[in-house]
Amino acid sequence: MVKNKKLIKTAVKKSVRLVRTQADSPRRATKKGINSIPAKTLKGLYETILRIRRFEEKIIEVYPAQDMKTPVHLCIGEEAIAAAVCIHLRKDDYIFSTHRSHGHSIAKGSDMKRMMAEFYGRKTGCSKGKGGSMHLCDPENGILGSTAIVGGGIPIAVGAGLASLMKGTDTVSVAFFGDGAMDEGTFHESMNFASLKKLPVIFLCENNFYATNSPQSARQPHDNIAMRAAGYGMPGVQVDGNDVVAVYEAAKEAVDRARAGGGPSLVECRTYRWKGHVGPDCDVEKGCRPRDEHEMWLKKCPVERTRKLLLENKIMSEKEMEKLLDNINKEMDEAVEFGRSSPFPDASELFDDVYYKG
Amino acid sequence: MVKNKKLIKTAVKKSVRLVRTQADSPRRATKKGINSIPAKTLKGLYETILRIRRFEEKIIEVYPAQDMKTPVHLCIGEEAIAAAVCIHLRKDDYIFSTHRSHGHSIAKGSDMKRMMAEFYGRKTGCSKGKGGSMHLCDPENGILGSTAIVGGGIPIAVGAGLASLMKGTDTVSVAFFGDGAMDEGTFHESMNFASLKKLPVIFLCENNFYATNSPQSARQPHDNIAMRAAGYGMPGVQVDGNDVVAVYEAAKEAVDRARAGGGPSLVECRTYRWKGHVGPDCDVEKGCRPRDEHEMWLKKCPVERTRKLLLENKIMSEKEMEKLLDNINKEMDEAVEFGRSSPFPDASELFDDVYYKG
Amino acid sequence: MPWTKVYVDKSEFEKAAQLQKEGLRGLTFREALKEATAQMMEKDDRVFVMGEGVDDPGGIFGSTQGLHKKFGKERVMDLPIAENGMTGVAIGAAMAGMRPIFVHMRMDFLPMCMDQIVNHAAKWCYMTGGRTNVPLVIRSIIGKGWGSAAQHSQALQALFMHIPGLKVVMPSTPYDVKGLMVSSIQDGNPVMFIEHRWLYEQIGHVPEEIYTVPIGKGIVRKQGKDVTVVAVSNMVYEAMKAVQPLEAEGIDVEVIDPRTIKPLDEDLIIESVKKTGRLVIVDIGWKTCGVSAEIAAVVAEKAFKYLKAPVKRVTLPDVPTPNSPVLEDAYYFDYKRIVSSVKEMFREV
Amino acid sequence: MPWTKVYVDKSEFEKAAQLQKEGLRGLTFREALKEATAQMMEKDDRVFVMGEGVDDPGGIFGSTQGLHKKFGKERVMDLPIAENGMTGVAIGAAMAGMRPIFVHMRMDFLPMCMDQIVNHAAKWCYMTGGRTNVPLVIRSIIGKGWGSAAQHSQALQALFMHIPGLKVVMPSTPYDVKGLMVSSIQDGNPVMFIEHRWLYEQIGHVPEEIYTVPIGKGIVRKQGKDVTVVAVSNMVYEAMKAVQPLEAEGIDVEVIDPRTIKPLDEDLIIESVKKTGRLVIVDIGWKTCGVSAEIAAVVAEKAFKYLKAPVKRVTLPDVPTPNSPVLEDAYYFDYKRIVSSVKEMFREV
Ligand SMILES: Cc1ncc(C[n+]2csc(CCOP(=O)(O)OP(=O)(O)O)c2C)c(N)n1
Ligand SMILES: Cc1ncc(C[n+]2csc(CCOP(=O)(O)OP(=O)(O)O)c2C)c(N)n1
Ligand SMILES: [Mg+2]
Ligand SMILES: [Mg+2]
Repeated sequence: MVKNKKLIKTAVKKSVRLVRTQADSPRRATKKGINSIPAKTLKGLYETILRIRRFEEKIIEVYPAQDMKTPVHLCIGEEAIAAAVCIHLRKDDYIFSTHRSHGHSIAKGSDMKRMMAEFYGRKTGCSKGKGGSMHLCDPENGILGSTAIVGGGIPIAVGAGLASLMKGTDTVSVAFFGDGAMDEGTFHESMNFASLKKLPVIFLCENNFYATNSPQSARQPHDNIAMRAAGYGMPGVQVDGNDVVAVYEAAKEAVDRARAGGGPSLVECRTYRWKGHVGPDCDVEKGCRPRDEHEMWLKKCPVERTRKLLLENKIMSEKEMEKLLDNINKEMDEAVEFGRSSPFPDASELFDDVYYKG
Repeated sequence: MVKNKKLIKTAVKKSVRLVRTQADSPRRATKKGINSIPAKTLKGLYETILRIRRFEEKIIEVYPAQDMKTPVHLCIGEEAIAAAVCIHLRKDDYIFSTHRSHGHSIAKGSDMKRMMAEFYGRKTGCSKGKGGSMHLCDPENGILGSTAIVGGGIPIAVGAGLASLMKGTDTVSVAFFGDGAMDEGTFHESMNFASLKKLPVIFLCENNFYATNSPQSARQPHDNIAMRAAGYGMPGVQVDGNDVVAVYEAAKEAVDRARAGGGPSLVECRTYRWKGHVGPDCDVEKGCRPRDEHEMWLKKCPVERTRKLLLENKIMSEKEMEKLLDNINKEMDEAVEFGRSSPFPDASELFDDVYYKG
Repeated sequence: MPWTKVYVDKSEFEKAAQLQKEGLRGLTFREALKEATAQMMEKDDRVFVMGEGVDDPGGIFGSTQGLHKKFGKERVMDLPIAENGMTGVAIGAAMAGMRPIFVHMRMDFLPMCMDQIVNHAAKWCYMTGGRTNVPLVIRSIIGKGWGSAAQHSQALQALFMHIPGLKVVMPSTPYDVKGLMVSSIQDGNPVMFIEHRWLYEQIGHVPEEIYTVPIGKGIVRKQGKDVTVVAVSNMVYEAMKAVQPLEAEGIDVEVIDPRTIKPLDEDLIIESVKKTGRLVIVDIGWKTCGVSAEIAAVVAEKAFKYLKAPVKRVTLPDVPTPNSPVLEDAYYFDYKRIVSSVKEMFREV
Repeated sequence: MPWTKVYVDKSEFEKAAQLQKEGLRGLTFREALKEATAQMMEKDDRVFVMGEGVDDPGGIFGSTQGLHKKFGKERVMDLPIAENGMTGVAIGAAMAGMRPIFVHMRMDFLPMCMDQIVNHAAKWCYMTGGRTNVPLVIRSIIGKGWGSAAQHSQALQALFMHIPGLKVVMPSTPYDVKGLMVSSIQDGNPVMFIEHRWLYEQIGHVPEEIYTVPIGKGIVRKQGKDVTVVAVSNMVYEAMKAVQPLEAEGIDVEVIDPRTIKPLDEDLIIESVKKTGRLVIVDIGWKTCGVSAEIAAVVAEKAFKYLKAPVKRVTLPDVPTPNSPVLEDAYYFDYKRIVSSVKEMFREV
């Protein structure tokens, strides 16, 4: 009945094969990877990962007091990505994040005091208490803001990339987004435009296989996000997002390429969210996700993996690590203290900042 | 500096190569194509192509009288596609079209009298004079309406495909759209969803290389639309849209697959618009497009090519063709006459049909 | 009549339980909504639910909870996060014979699909001269509080009220939410079905059988002779709470719940203003070009000569939603604002 | 003063030419718009134009014609047809230091990018506590006639007027379109810049140098004492045409052109109504929840006691735009409807 069945079949098979291959073997760190990264950098990576973890855990600790009145989207389990991407960025490079932005902000160097103050709705917050946890900003640090509309930040990141090009600077722009955001048309429009104009943009997809509680399989015909890049004539790469060296390498390539004028890339980092979509609880109990899947990922803990890596390679000692943890814990206490003790905005400030006054 | 440069380079090259290959050789008709199509079908194809051509030429003829007060988007030069796609469709199959929908409607079997009446804003028009040239409909014939919002009709076509599946019928749904519509996020969202649910949908892109006067190169990083399919895990095929047999074959595959439950396909038909984006004039004079490009395409006239094909293969004689033309010309006169002489709606009808009254 | 009754608080809730013994059936807003959906799905094969997370254990704040177990995931369909495309899909399915109910957890996501709602769903029947129609219900939920901030708290009903071809309903009671959902599914036109999250726990009398509440008909929640208070959605409850404090001041309030804001039951409002000569409009959205503007304008046009005092609008200020609890307190309002606004009105004259 | 002058028709045009001899400079609306754009691009590197077809030989009905030859295609940038994404790009570029002007040939395409406009551009400054801002001008053109029908004729200004954080300007004269474009580019906030296609040929005095017209300030186009007619965009011309016929009936009209509808110059309107006691609002959009509703509501709230008669709204009916010329005639209106509405108002009292 169908004449060119063969041709089509090949086409189908090809695309399916492409999916399988890439999906089954996300790129891991190269053998020489760890050796080619300076010890100081590796230490820095571990420090950031740990800082993010402890920040999120601190929120879990204080949240029950019910005085942090903002929805929190924790990134525990995904910390390696933010750390390994942002380490390649300069202060004047841009990142744009989502509802799940704590890790990115910390990795980019935001002041955790002002972040916590924001969560507590204080005047000293990074967004003066107006934005809350989903709208962090730190303009001096390349964070012009975050948006909680899924897919909404991707084109904005592309716009910042366009500005770099037009201004003749060599800053790059990173769009962090989830697998859910790839469902949105803005992903397509952004990829197309960035590729067309060869913009210095990194499309950094944190594929944690869920959008809220919708598994990727309920939203996409296959789970390979990196392969979407080819259609846009853009390089795409898939890495194990819990492997800090793998992410470091992939991000370095993408950032270097963008900075050198080589255009955008799509980097898919496969990872997993440990906690519920929003709030400090784990939602496995509610039947949102299979328990064994969750447990499997707990074993891939990016903190533990990085720790082991550094110990094995003698980059850091147990003792140094303990000291680091102590310091970080102190930072957290200070941040919460700062947030909790800062003044609230005055009610009259409600009307400020609707318009920029120049 | 960049460690895995090789890997990335290969990725880039690969995708670029893919583009080149496919772009340079859009699929043409298979050798045996013409022989495997019944003579009656071939005649039908020619008849439809000619009818569309004459319909559009009739508009050019009558438009200067300024009593056809609706913007017209002519499809001269692109007629083979509508004919060769719709010939595979049943009355209860759906098509969804765009601002450039005359050809699709005719090929699906719409009454040209009611179309012309619509253009003349008459009560007897297919949309009772309310829609005009951009909003043709013929519900009994599977045309539930057309939209002039670029990319707007694609998801609607997918929705009709979903309805087929839910109702358990084997009707298919064709989304006609241009290369411009592929810029829109709705394309991405529609492709993703149709592939996810394996819907009986044919994504039929008429790539005429322009959106209004924007060349594809100002909007997309490469000109290969078919290759976008792979990212969605969907078969994609690119054909010479002015080769009626090639389109016939590709469309047959896609329609058969969809009807048999094999899911959606993307079919890119490469073609060219002879006239201006809107209105009866040719806009080459205005500097909108290179003259030699235009002339090159005039030589690929689908009417002429089909005519030659049929003559060479002795499917139709010159004489039969002349007679056919006469008949068609008569149809056109009748259609215009019907449109021009039909009554206008009453002014009070302005307020009808805002809501469906059941 | 029990179905016009608004139960404002806990104690009323208990009274309702009492009523149950008297043969009335107490159901929450959430349960009534789910019941309407389930019953219509049972009755009519064409009805199905689509939306991000409709089959989630949480089930859209409980309003679709478990429906996928009963009807299968094909008829209670989780979706990609692609609001515009999926609205197009819903429109296409609707025109091709289905009756989709598209659910959005937050109204803030509707700007994503404005094009399909405004340019397609709303106009399709007209553009085809009435030869096709789009029987589509789009549910969306308005949130509030806990630092949800600017992108997760919006009440955008006015945007849809402006568009010809749409119907917009904002039920406030369990009885109405069921009846209006049934009407919306049966209507044959695109209906924006807007629910405030804070209504979900409200309880009221809800008959078990399928029944309808007419789209386009408002209702007098409490009769009064001194001032007409038109309140939408959850503001109906705040208006009811304002009744007694105002009575204590000697002001007899008439409370009107339009239930549908497009088409708006203008006659009901005008008749009331003819009687009271005073109008206060309470909306949960922004002021400028909002629902309250339209109602004020209608009265300024059609009942001007009965007005004894300036019209008053009690709405959110024209400001994006802030995060800080202090600013939220300044942003949102409750019955006290209604009380003070009404009192002010009487002082002024 | 020449820059407040509205030239209604051909003969006025000729008078304008005369004025030119007197040292005034006659320019069309289209030319003034293009001049403002070009001058700002020359002055400020950060300014650039983006939009589908901005480098087309037609140049957006002439308003960007040839600019790409002068400034290059990088600064007069053709775009993919991807309104939402490209608005996001514009927002990102704006925040990162550029000053984009995004042009849409038809306002009907804006629902495509509602999300980026409403959820992002409008709120970003607020969400970041004023630490960032979005200096973005979004131009869009309202069409009309020749069977453009439901998806190619819309005047959606009310949708944007409803949203806090946006500014919305609707210039009517060549002088204003230049001055307001300069102000919009310099404003630092997202400005919806809305032009009616039928204004493009209007001529008026336009100084050569860069100047500003303040956003948020309306203007009295003609003073009068009997009735205030507030008219927006091209309706200003229709209102001016209504002046004489009404004068012949002994009615002295005051014509107000708000120029900006958000922020709205409420004071100007209220002051006028205090004087005239009567208000007619003329808008080119739909009635329900439209610009006219807001203006009516403001007056019903703040100038009630000065009103001698019901407010009147002269707008499009709440119907999608039809194709047929007969239906278009019934749909659209001109100065005659203004005349009859005003006369009716005086008859009624
Ligand atoms: C446009 C839009 N639709 C829906 C939502 C509701 N929502 C918030 S987060 C989320 C899931 C996002 O998933 P993903 O992008 O994978 O990010 P993750 O939460 O997994 O990090 C959804 C659906 C939203 N915020 N915006
Ligand atoms: C959302 C939207 N944006 C812009 C337009 C204006 N417009 C009308 S047709 C067109 C070009 C469409 O190009 P394509 O899809 O390739 O179809 P073609 O006209 O070439 O057949 C544009 C930009 C529109 N109608 N809708
Ligand atoms: Mg995810
Ligand atoms: Mg095209």
